[in-house]
Amino acid sequence: MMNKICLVLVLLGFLSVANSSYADPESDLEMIRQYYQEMFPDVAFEDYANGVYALDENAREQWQEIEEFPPYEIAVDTGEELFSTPFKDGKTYADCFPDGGIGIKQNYPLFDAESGRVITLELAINECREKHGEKPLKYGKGEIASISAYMAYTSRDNPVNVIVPDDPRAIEAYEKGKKFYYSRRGQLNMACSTCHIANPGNKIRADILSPAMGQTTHFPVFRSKWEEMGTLQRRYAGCNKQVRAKPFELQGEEYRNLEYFHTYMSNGLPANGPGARK
Amino acid sequence: MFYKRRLLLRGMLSFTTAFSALALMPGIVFAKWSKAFDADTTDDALLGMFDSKELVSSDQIKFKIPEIAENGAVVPVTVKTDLPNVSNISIFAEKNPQPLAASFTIPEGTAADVSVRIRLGETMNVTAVVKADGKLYSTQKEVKVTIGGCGG
Amino acid sequence: MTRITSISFTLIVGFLLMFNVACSDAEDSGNNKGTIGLEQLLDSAEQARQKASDAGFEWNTIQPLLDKGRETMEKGDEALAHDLFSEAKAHAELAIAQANYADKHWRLLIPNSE
Amino acid sequence: MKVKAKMRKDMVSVKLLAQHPMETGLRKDKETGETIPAKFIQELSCMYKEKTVFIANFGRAVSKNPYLAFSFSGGQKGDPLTLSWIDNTGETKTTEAVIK
Repeated sequence: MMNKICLVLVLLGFLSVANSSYADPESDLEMIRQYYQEMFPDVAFEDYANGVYALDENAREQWQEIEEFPPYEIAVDTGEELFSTPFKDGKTYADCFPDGGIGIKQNYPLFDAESGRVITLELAINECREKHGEKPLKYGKGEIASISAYMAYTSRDNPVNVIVPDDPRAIEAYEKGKKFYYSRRGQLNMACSTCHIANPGNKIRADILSPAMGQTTHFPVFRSKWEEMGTLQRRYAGCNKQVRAKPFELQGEEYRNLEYFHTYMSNGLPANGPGARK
Repeated sequence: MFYKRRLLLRGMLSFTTAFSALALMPGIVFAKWSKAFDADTTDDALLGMFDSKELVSSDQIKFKIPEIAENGAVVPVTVKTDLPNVSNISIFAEKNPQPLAASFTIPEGTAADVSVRIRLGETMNVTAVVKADGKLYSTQKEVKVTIGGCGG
Repeated sequence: MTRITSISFTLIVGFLLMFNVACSDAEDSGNNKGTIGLEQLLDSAEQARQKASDAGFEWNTIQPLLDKGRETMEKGDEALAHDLFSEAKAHAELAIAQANYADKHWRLLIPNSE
Repeated sequence: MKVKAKMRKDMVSVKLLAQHPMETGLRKDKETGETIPAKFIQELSCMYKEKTVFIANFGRAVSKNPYLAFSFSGGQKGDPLTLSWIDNTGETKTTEAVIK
């Protein structure tokens, strides 16, 4: 009974959204590709996977120097070791994922019809641990970033393939992430889109802004500023703080929905994580 | 100088962990090391390293360093030269608290072509010095270091 | 160029809003002096913060202002504590306004939306 | 140390990443306000068949987890290389790598 009421409410919510100029995910994708194509006619589609380096030649050269021996390689090694170390019950991460967890990063985040939630790779890693009697890892950096880095490394060059199924709950999650991306927040009254949709290629203080499309492909990243690895949601928290908004809990509903919408925008681009950033 | 160093190194290699004989070594290495690396001006660092600060500006040194550093904590540098008989390549960052950033000994048979990543505290001139045939050749570039705090 | 203008516009609007609230608060700051008034003010600032938080639009400036205000209050500087709580409340109210605006108009930021 | 040694024509190209904090001794701990003591690699060397083929001396300005690239002649595919560093506190690390 309760479930039915919930479903009706969700559907009503969905309908009201649909009434106010709702665009389905495929149309969003088409719009955003065309939008950037017009903004940067010289940038090839695949190059968006390189973030700001698709737009800034000077920075690109330095990044390529770093890529000669990227600092994330250490995390990939550590991640591989952690990934293949059995849990107390003898199982490993490979038992929790399709294809033994190899070459699957491009499908995350995914919508889980059973639980009705968006599942990010990091959430799946921790739920796997808990299923096999291990304590969850702290989100954002450290071991979880290393494991995620290794899994991303095995998925390189696979095209990002986030699916929003025809399920009102999935569409609602996508819409919530979209609303987050386009809502001004914090004392600086800036939305994610203020910088990364309206202003890529322009400078904010001394930094050139990256386009939204392609921002997620290379995560987790080794950021020189952090001097270590961090996950996409760690970066979300940093961005929120920079506009002086209170960040949300990592892997809470808000950031998972945001990651869902945000990553969907990069569909079709090559997954190229882990990455190195300034 | 080389001979002594090599002996030290060989001694070092026979131990894989840090104890006993190693405790004596840093002192010896350090004496030579500190004179140049602790100097707080480029001139003193040059004197400490080469016993000379006479530099000949050369266009035969290929010095690759960004004009604008993405992040001052990680600035990629490559120094390469076709000058003959190179024995040392050193990098001086003039406004760092200690200008000598790194010094590379190039034995015969090793290419005069090295890459490293260094820290620059602010916008400054960075000088690559090459010792070839006993003479010091140099080239200089300005690197702008900005404090963005946002990007990436 | 137009893109740069839009970013400056955002900032200017933000600052103007802040300025307005700061001004209007400065006017009534003289009326509510005294510990009872101060605690009421703290309560209302805390409630506003909670409301902004529930809406998902809390600023990270609010809690530090409240913390500093409490500290100041304990030290006995009620005038400064009053100003800090007022500031916190003003920030929280702006955050609530921001949340309400976003609920109604967030789609305006989508490219090609009219 | 993570080392990649490869034959490129007649030269052995060596690239490495050493895991080391490279503390300058100038930084303060954000929480305690105390100065973090200096800890940085002073010398990193590469030996091939009992011969030192490269020595790097570092100051405090070399980035955390130092990266180096250099190349030398006379190496053979399949041969081992020995790389070692020593830092200002006397700690050392030695890594063997095979030329590919």
